[in-house]
Amino acid sequence: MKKMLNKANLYWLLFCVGGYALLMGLMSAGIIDAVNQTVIQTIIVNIILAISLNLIIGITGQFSLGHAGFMCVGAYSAGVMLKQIGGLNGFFIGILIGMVINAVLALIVAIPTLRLKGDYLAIATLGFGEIIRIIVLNMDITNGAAGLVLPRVVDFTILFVFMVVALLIVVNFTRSAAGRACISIREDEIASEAMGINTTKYKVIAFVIGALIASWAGALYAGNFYVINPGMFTYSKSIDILVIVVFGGMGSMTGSVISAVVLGFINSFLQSFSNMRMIIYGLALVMIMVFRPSGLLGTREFKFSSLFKRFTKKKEASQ
Amino acid sequence: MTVFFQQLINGLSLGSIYALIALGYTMVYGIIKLINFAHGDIYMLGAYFGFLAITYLHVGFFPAILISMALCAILGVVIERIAYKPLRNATRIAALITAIGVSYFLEAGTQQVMGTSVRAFPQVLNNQVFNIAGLRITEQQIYIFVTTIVLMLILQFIVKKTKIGRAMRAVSTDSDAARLMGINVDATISITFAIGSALAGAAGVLVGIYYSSINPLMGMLPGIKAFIAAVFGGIGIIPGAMFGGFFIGICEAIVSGYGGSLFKDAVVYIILIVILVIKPAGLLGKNVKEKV
Amino acid sequence: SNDGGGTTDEKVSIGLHYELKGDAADYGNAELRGSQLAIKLANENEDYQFTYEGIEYDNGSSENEAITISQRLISDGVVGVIGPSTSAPSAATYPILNDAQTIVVSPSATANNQTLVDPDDPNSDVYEYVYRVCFEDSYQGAAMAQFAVDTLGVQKVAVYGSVSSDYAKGLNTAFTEQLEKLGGQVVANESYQDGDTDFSAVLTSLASQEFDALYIPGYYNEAGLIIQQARELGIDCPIIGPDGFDANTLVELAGADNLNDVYFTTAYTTVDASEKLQAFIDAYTEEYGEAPAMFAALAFDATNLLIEAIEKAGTTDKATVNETIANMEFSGVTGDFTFDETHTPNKSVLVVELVDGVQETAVSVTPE
Amino acid sequence: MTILKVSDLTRNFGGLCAVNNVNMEIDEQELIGLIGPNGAGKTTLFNLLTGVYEPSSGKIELNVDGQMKSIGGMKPYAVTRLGLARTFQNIRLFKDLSVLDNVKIAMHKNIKYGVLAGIFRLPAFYAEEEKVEKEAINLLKIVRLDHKKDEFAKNLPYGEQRRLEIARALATHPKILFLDEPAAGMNPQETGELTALIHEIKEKFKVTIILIEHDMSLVMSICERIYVLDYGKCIASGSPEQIKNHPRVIEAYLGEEI
Amino acid sequence: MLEIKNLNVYYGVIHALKDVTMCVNEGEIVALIGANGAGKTTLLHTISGLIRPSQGEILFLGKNIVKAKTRNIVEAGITQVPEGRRTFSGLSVYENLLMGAYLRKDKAQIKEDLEKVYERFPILKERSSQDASTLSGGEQQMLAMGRALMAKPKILLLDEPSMGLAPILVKEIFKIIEDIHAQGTTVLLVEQNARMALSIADRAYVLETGKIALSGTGEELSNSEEIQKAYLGG
Ligand SMILES: Nc1ncnc2c1ncn2[C@@H]1O[C@H](COP(=O)(O)OP(=O)(O)OP(=O)(O)O)[C@@H](O)[C@H]1O
Ligand SMILES: Nc1ncnc2c1ncn2[C@@H]1O[C@H](COP(=O)(O)OP(=O)(O)OP(=O)(O)O)[C@@H](O)[C@H]1O
Ligand SMILES: [Mg+2]
Ligand SMILES: [Mg+2]
Repeated sequence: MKKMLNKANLYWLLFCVGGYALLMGLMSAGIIDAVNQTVIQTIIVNIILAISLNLIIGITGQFSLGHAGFMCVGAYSAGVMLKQIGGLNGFFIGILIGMVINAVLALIVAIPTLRLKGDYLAIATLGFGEIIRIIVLNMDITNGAAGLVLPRVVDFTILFVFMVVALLIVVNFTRSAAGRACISIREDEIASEAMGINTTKYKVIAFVIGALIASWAGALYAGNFYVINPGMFTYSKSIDILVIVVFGGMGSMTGSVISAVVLGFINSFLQSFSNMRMIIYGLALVMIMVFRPSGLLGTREFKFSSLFKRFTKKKEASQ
Repeated sequence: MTVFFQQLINGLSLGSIYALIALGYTMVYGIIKLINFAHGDIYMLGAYFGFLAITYLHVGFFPAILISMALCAILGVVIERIAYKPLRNATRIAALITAIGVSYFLEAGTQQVMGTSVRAFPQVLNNQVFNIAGLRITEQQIYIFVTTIVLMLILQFIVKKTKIGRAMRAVSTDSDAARLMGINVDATISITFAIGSALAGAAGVLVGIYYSSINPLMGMLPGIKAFIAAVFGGIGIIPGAMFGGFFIGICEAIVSGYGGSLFKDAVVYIILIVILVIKPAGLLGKNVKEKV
Repeated sequence: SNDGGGTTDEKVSIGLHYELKGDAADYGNAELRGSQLAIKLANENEDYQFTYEGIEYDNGSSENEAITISQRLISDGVVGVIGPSTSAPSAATYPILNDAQTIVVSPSATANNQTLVDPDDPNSDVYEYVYRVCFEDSYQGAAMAQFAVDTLGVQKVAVYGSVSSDYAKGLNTAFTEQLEKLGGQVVANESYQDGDTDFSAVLTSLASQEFDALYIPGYYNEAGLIIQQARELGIDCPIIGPDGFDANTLVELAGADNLNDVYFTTAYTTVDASEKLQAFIDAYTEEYGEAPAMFAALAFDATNLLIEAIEKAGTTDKATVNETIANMEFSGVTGDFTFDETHTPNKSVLVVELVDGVQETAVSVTPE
Repeated sequence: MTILKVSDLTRNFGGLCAVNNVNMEIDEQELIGLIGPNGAGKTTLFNLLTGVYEPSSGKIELNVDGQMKSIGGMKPYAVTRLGLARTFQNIRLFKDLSVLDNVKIAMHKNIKYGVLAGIFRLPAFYAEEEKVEKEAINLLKIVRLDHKKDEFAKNLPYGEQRRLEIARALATHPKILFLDEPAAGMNPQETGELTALIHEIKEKFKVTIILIEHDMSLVMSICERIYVLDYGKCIASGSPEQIKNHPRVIEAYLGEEI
Repeated sequence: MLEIKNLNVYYGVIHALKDVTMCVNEGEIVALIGANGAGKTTLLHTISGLIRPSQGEILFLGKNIVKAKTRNIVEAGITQVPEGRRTFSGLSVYENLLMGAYLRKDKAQIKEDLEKVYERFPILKERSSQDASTLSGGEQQMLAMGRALMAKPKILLLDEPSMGLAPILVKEIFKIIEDIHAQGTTVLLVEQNARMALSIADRAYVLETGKIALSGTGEELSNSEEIQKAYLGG
């Protein structure tokens, strides 16, 4: 128990609770307006997506372009249950169903395709994501291309809690023996196997955890943003998530968080440029990557301790 | 049975288009291992360059295609210098993100400059229809098919048999060692991009003529299909890209020709996955286990 | 200062919330022009008391963006919003604008029950502040079936529609239902994706089947190519479609020669143009150098509807303006109409025939 | 007691027979040298023994708790779990990870908490992690790298990387340790240090060691027995003295004088 | 022929070469020895223009080449056989050899030189159509040397040519180096195998953590006690 309350964990706990209280306060005081509230909601969903993909791509080194498919399953499970049962009950039942479906699907994809490497894996997973979407597009219960129009049942608190839980799971996972195994697969699969690590097993575990968390993101999206349709879950969505991950720094969870925040606000800021928006966004992506090729944080994590170190160093220097 | 063969022809001509785009794509990939997501958009711009040349300069088919190829080559080189070169020592996935940025920029930029609407491509090639044994083949289909094969052969020749092709391959395996041989690595990569992009330009014009319709987002779908075709055939392998393109085209045609149009993409993906599981390096790829 | 024809200095803001980039950009941009023209003309109108200003945003054809843009528009203090063009962003937009009691007039969100809080439940409440000036998919789908059976004498129909849009899906369902009700039959149901350009495989297989008409629920970008390829493959039966056919692009893509025996449902036609319509066409052509198509006309009407209501109410108070709209009799370039209880216009459906690519006749059809 | 037995092992690559009917029998705690010209198939033999390649034919048996168990064609991780560990001819460290993490990863098979315990930070997690850290540092001390535990592996000089690879292999608790050209690229002095280290490891961990090396000063000074491969075939085996004077070995490998 | 003056090279903050001054005269074999990480490869890379020094001069035949591009340096007559061979996989042996003559335009002459290389390394002729990556280590080393010879260098820079080779091949490689030298090519040889290197070198330098620590004739250094202890394991 004592060990759990070490300094770093305490800082993060404070940061989460403090962050929540602060955002809540600013929202109810109206200092964060409706637009920015929506931006924050989008960012939270993107954070969950990004860290779940980061676990697969950044930590385990498996290039997957099918993440939108898992999000799609999560969104539709929650959406259909919201329609059938309604309310938060329906929503949570939907999440559970989504997780079950995704776990099964992830296993079905992972076991044969994770033998593939690099771009071959990317294409196989992309194809898989598209297959999910096409199935959803052709089902009755999902209402086909028209999609589902849904009531908003999710609030900021639910979003925040899911985000924190997702972060905890992913971060704790990466800092355990299993996470180290995944990282070693990314670094050198042959050496990793020679060190006694069942690489297939850990790839599958990472893939399944990623898929499950992605399904939360889908559900939260459905419960928060009024409408879902298959057109939202094409491979371009997978690529959007990939952009967040790479931009933040592959393998860096705090990087993904910061990147989702930065890109979310850049996007929101660009809205006032009306139809120049996408042009500027494209240029911005190029520029950012050219100047920071390994992403905002590289593979490093943002650490309070290093911040303090830097801070105290500066102080010392100034004294 | 006639219908089946007709569908085969339909598929082959659709596949030729995927193949045409995939050729340039796979070549660039083969040399610098970059997934050039903007390749489809260069193809789109190729179509627009051809369109503008025909509409405003009133040129015919061949000048139009040459103009388009030249402009696309320049564009490809410029993009490479600005967006990809600074990332040569970064991870491949970082370069992929810039490629996506370039793609957004080209798409939105073209929407801005040329308008968002579909343009009808001027018909500068006549299109005679041949009926052979009950099968319908158009002159344009033959054009596209033959162009694809010829370009594949030319590319293969350039990469495998010429000095510049050897330099390209040398750069792709070890750029520092290539430098020690006196190879100008930057120039070699630029030439690779120029050739790949010029091919995309040619594809753009041919497709414009074939379907008589172009729009700023026309590169998205074929771009991704070309990527799939390239992977399917064994990425970096030039004939592989062609076969991959043919395969996808024929698959789509047969599936939708026999009532499965709703699921045509799903079927293509399923076959793709199955084949990759059996042959993890693609159809023509050699499954070399890394030597340790 | 008084730079327009308005009589007060008060600038009234109208939100123009469109798909300017992305998949649906073609429709959004056409509508943006229609709206801009309406605002320009209103500001030149001496009789109007207010000066209007359009606040433009691009939702990039994304539902998620549509939400923040709606919120921006609310905080920008608009009286009403015109847009979005397509159904999905619209569905994400309405609850927000409606909650903020901001009027929405949609030019082209045609999905069935789109203006209801729960579109799956026909008995659910209507959004109090949401209107549209286009008719519902089911309405024109049914009308086309009616026309096909009654006028064209069609029994067997092949349907080749888009899978990517709810528009096509709604049309298809309504068309099939009505056709079967009238004793006809859908003998083949095929689909394409928006953005496809090669339709030869499906058309080849259709060419070997027997049917009396080909129904293409979808937009002109693909329909134009389908018609061209179908005609080349020797499918020479009547080709029928929805208002998505209405654009010059259709003629450019299909080729005028191939556009014979082609019929589509619409609310907007240049056949026997009224004075009002002609004035719009002239003004639009002068402004943008090309003739307007349906989307521009619908947006023009939607914008004018809001402006007229504000003028008529004489105030920018949103509740008052809203009440005015609900009871208004509007006369626009896409017809004269009032709103029913679902805030959808009571408009008659016209079926237009194309001869050599030119709109030749327009007859009014009401589904039974 | 025999710990590893190889019978009639063969591996073909296309038309090339890289390992051809090789037989070996190795006792517990022996120190074996494997030499032969470039391309003779030494590394390939290692790859077969450690599961990287599947044998085309032949048998590999490992003594597991007193029983001879066939391990040919097993996955590398499974082989490692049974007690075989290796280093690579071309260094394959986890370059972008810290020295300490490199060792910790290799201790994977002995970690006794599951994925869920890791995610939910159950007490088992903390207890095991502490143990792992301690042992890892101990291992680093043995190869004299403990002062560099937080350095990225790629930033170590070449010789230290080689030592780290050995530490990493030891972390899997091997019964047999395979070293592929551990002294390549080292100068004579460094090679001398390495020789001492290998001795030390053998004594301390009671492991069997099989090493490939072209540096005869190392091979001849520490190996108890030597096998010589040429064109995939085992052309000689025996004590260093016997090998040094074996005419076929001199002809194919050593050259006239040594 | 090659003169290096006060050369300083940094990798970020690492000071890899510190004020290195040395020279190679025409017709010499000069050996450069030193421990791992001493900066030997760095020096060769700097000469070939792959790395830019922060300070110092490199004069080749009297011309400063510090700022020249690699291909101009190659053209001027400096060719390197890089550490670890680095033959081009995916290219056949024949194609690899042609890459060596990349900057040359004299087709007939190239063909003649190709025959000469084949004569020197008969095994390469046997394997001429085989993918270079499938060669054994020793064959790859010969290929790398053959490739460099195809450039017709005035001076050949060799980076640890004996690394990872069987003893019999080590001897052979050194014989070949002497042979190439005998036919008029100047050689700068970087080696870990100090004994062999010193035995064929006219002169030698010892590099220690980026600095030239010692220099002298091959014989002088072989007999120096310091060297004996540190590099010859004696
Ligand atoms: N994966 C592979 N595919 C094809 N050929 C291979 C493969 N691995 C090894 N070979 C070939 O097998 C032969 C033996 O190679 P191996 O690496 O075992 O040699 P080695 O004895 O370790 O030589 P060295 O001392 O140079 O390392 C070589 O000819 C090599 O080219
Ligand atoms: N790209 C690089 N980035 C940072 N440091 C480097 C880089 N390359 C080399 N170094 C460092 O510079 C120093 C000199 O390295 P160099 O490779 O020149 O040594 P060397 O004498 O050739 O060693 P070896 O005998 O191992 O080949 C070493 O400390 C090395 O770690
Ligand atoms: Mg070996
Ligand atoms: Mg070196």
